[in-house]
Amino acid sequence: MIVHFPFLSAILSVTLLGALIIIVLPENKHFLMKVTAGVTGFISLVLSLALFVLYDRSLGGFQFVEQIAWLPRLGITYQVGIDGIGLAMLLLTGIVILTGVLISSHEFKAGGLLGATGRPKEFYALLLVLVAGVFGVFMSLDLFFFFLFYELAVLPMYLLIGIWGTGKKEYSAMKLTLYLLLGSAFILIGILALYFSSGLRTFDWLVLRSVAFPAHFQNIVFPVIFVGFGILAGLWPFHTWSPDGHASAPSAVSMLHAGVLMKLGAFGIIRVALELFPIGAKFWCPILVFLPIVNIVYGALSAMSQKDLKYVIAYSSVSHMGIVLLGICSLNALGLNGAVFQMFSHGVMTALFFALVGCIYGRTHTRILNEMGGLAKLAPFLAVAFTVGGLASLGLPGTSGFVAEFLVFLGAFKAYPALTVIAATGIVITAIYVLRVVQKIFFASLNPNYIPEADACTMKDQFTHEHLEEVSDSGHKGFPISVSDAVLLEKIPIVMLMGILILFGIWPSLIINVINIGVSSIVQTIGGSL
Amino acid sequence: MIAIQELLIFNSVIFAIGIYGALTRRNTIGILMSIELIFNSACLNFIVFGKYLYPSLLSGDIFVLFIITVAAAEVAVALALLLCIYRNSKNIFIEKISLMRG
Amino acid sequence: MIDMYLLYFLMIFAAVSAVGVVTFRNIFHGAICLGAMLLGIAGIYLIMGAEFVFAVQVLVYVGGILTLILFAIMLTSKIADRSILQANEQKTVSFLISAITLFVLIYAIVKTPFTTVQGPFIVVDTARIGKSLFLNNILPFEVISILLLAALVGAIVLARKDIKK
Amino acid sequence: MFELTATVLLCPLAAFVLITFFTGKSEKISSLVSMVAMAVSLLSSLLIFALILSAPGDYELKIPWINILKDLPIEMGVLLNPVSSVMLMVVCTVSLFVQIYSVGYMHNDEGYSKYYSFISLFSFSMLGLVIANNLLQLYIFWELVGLCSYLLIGHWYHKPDAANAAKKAFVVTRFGDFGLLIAVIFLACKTGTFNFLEIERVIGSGILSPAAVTAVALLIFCGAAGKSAQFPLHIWLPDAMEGPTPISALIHAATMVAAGVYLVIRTYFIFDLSGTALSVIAIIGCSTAFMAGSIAIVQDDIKKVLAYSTISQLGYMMLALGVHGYTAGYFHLITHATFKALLFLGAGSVIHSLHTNNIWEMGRLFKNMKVTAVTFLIGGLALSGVYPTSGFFSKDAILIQTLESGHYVLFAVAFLTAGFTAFYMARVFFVVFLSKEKFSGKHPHESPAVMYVPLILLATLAVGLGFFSEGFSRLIFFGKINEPEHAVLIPLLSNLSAIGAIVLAWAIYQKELISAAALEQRFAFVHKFLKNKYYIDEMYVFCVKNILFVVSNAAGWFDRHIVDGAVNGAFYLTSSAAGALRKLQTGMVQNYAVGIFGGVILLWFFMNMMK
Repeated sequence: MIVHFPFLSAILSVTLLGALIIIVLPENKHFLMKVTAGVTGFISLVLSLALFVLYDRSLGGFQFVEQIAWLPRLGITYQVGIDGIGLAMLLLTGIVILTGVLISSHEFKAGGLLGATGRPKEFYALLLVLVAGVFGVFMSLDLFFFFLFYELAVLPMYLLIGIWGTGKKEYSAMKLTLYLLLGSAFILIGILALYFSSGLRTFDWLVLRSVAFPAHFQNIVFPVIFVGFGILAGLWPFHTWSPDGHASAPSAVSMLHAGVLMKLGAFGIIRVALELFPIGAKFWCPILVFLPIVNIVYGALSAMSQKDLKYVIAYSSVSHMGIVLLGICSLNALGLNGAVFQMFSHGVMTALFFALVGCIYGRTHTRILNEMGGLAKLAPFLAVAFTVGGLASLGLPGTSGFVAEFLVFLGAFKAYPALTVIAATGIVITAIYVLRVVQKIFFASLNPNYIPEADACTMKDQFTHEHLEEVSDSGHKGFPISVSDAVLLEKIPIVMLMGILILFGIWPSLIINVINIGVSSIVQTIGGSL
Repeated sequence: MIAIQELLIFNSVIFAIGIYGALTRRNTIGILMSIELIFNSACLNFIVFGKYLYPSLLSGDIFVLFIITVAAAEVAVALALLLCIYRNSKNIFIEKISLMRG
Repeated sequence: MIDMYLLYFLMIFAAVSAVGVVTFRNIFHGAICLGAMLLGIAGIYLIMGAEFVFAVQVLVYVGGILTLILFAIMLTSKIADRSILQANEQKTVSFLISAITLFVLIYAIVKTPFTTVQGPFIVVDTARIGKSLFLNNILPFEVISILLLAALVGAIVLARKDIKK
Repeated sequence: MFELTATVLLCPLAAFVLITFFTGKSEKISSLVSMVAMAVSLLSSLLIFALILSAPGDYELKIPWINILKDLPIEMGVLLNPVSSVMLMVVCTVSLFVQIYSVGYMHNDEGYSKYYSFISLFSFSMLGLVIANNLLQLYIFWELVGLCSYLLIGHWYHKPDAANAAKKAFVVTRFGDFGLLIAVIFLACKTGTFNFLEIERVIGSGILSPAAVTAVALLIFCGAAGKSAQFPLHIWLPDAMEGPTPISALIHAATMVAAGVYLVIRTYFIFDLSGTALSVIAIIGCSTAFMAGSIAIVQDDIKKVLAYSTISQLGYMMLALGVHGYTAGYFHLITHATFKALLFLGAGSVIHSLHTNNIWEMGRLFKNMKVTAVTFLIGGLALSGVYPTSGFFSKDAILIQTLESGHYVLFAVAFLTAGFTAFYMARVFFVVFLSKEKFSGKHPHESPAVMYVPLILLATLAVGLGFFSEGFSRLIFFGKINEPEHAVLIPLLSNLSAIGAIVLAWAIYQKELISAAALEQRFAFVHKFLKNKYYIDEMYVFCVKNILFVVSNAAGWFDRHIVDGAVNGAFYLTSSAAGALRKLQTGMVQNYAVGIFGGVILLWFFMNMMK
């Protein structure tokens, strides 16, 4: 079934239009801005869902292709289309942007995390521009536009972290931007090499895919592009921008960043490196596979030693992206399916995590694990949600994390048995640090820094000297903070993300069937074993 | 009538002295005065060339008139600036006004 | 012949005064030297037959600019104040640079063959200057008047006290 | 039959969903929902068992789950055969009894509904594990029961000990699961299927080298050892006693910890091919049994005694499986499930009435809690293997099997352990129920009927099950039917030793003919060693502290300082180069002027040279 409505351009223009409307809204209409951003996110999610439903599974390949010549003399065409992999990513982006907007709209309230900085207009406008870029990358079939959208997605991050971040935000924003631009430089080199060496003077991905580049050319360019995109995917040892960046960014930005933006890197590796350079991939993947292995184990170990909650989550992202890259490096159907599914699953999971971290941070005013404790009593909903996220993170069956990791390990084992065993130790370490975090925040006895909201007023007069001393001993000065459970505006996105994690954990075929359509064509291109 | 070279060399001397002053004076007014030296040497150069090479033309004189006018304007503005700086920082020593230091 | 000796004298006078301008530790003395130098140059103009320029030099430079400079000196600091005294900085480098510049210039002057017009200096009368200014050079003249106006306004704006404070 | 299976499986799941999302507010309805669901499951499982009994064999149902490769189907499914149908009954029975019991035990607990929802989830997961027709599904439910165990141990999450114990349980078993996961992946890659029956067929054809078979078997055993608390992964189980006592009975005595044994039984066709793997299992099982049995002697916490006893009995089961005692091991699993659940629930009853776990703060409870005391006695006798309780039949079958297989050392150790078992059970019984009163100011009372009725029912089972041993061995066997030997000597000997141990305990703790304190003095070293549980926990702490934490901190440090240091170094290099260059911009106009004129001069020289 081919539907002629230009869905893909519609998604792009809706997000950009949303950004535009927010920009022209009067400065003080905060509510309208939030509504606009929310509606934009919702429409893009609905459109992605529509695509997901309308995508013809029996036909496969790229569908909903739109083509407009843009600069014919240079071979640049505005060309978008979507295959199974892109579809999964589109859906993920839709989910994360909607939930991110909802979470941040709560944080913009007075006293919220973003309340002090304010400026919701610029925030939402930049957020939507970023998302437009992300959508664009996932659907571009022209390398020029691919790169353009890629940069469009990366650059607003600088402002979003630099302005609305916390902690050493300027440093983080700068580091992140420099790193990603370094990656972009690699990618640009790769794309230009493609453009000139093909002799066709075209950026058209579909055309370039049919070109058989000579082996030595592929062997030279593949690692360049792999590393270029790998930097965004958190590839070791180019990952250190991610902990700092994630730790400094506001929740919604962290969600988008770890949830979606890092996937751009992995997506780029599949779309550009793998599909255009099958020979290079076959040559390099057995060599480069060591890096994802390091990612997984070392990321998990590093996460264990962190004291700051956001750093734990950020390092766990590094570890989980390692699984994605391992799946890609395995070059077979199982591994690639697992990798894409892990991209999806980790995106949702990490969005959930960062949303929760934002909620927790907004309540406790600290992200240091040792300063929390026993919060499950005061915020049971957050505890449940965090536990679910944690379980998905450690790959518990019933959550999508398990299916993804299992498929990746299965695929990787076929290609690199011994290395996979090493990588799989990561799941044990993950269990250790995830449970440690859950325990430190939510379980054990309640930290005296925190009291239930209901007691806040009545207790204020009763604080004895000893109590205050006890409080100040634990690193908190002054009166205890009242902590409440999540409010509706936080609950909706969190429940959504949790539901998706569990739904796809129980019924992975729902999306894997689509992903597999995209993956099987790649596997055919590579000509690898199944 | 003396040779043109002698006058030109004299101008060069004044010019060089002016440069020396502009490079060494610490007092801003001193620098301004050194620049006046340079201006004067340039003016005289115009006159010299005009008189020796194209005696029938007036360009040299006219040029010098314009230069003197511009110099006057420049000095007026420069001294106003200087007073402004002095009011703000109670100082006109050049090394103290290094706001543009990187 | 007298002219020639006078010229030499004025040249030496002006050069010595110029040295005085850049070397006196007391800025006030330097300003006086500047006046002497300006007068010396004016004398040279006169001898070379540029009467109007001579007049302008004396009026504008000595009468205007020098007075302004003296005003500035006195406004910014008392004459006896230590801040008027000034030591020169980066003397060696500056001396080297100015010496080399001088050498370069002299080198160029000596090397260049000038085809000069012989004979005494032709005196330029003011009427010709006036005609030239208001006929041939009317546009630059008007432009420079605007420049002067702008400088005037600018100087006033800059130099006035800030009323808000 | 599969409809019945669906009922068995989905009832607890439905209960979980219902309680979590709808009835959480009302405690009564929650517990009722949970129990009704469990009762339906029990009935269905009984029907299934009856059907299987009428026509033994393998009944399989496959449902595709993920379709990626044609030659590696990923499925969910049901495999019904005597092994699984028996286990279904056991799980449903114990779960139902525990749920009924919990109505009394968890009365007035803050997280009552949560407790029931998790217990339903656990039942669902455990049943799913039992009926799994493939390794992947088994692994999935395997992890889910681990999760439930985590959640239920941490039921009182506000207690730091409970939170720690929950985490420890999950992480330690996770170590084992790692091995199982690798085994699953390895088998899937080598045989192209997850399905038990197909793996059996493929492996039977000799596709795997003996070394590979041994490796797979050991990896699977690794998972089993984690879940069934075998040495050296047993350390989580004693700590898991921080959870509510009924949970200890259900999860940490009867069902989940037996899952490891069940896993070995399910994949016995792999183990059967590798003598090495079997020997490893036997040795580890036997040493676990001995170690835990000896530790149990000196424990003061009634639940800890039972926990170590559980570990010891699980060791027995493993030993049995290691010496080809397939039937004996499985039978012991089932009898153990009943009498250990009984013992835990009995202990729970005591704890419920006295609010302490320490046996030295109890005493002479027989007077106040007759039902509990009698049922506990029956459980204890069963555990000690005294005729005619079920424990006698199952344990002696294991001993006989061990001896017959020619492992004399293992037999000797196991025999000694049987003596230990009787001794520590007798010690607990005497100290708690018969000796002098040691509590003061408390008024122990018999627990309510909801609590003692399950005790009585379980006691009946604990006694009665033994008489089904022959029928059992005809129904469940590996390869050929292992006709039970009617050996007389060994049962007699073991019974005598058990009775001897009981008498000894009676002499020490009841009549105090022999002073316990003096014995402790005499064997101070041994006592200390046992009291400290062989220092295994300390060793773990040492390893974790000195290896894992050090490595992780090193990784963290490396990342912050070396990897990031390189990045910051690049930053620093750039900025310091810029800083050095910046010095050129002094802000002193004259310096710039020097530059201008110097530049002019240089230009002039340069142009002159060009000429």
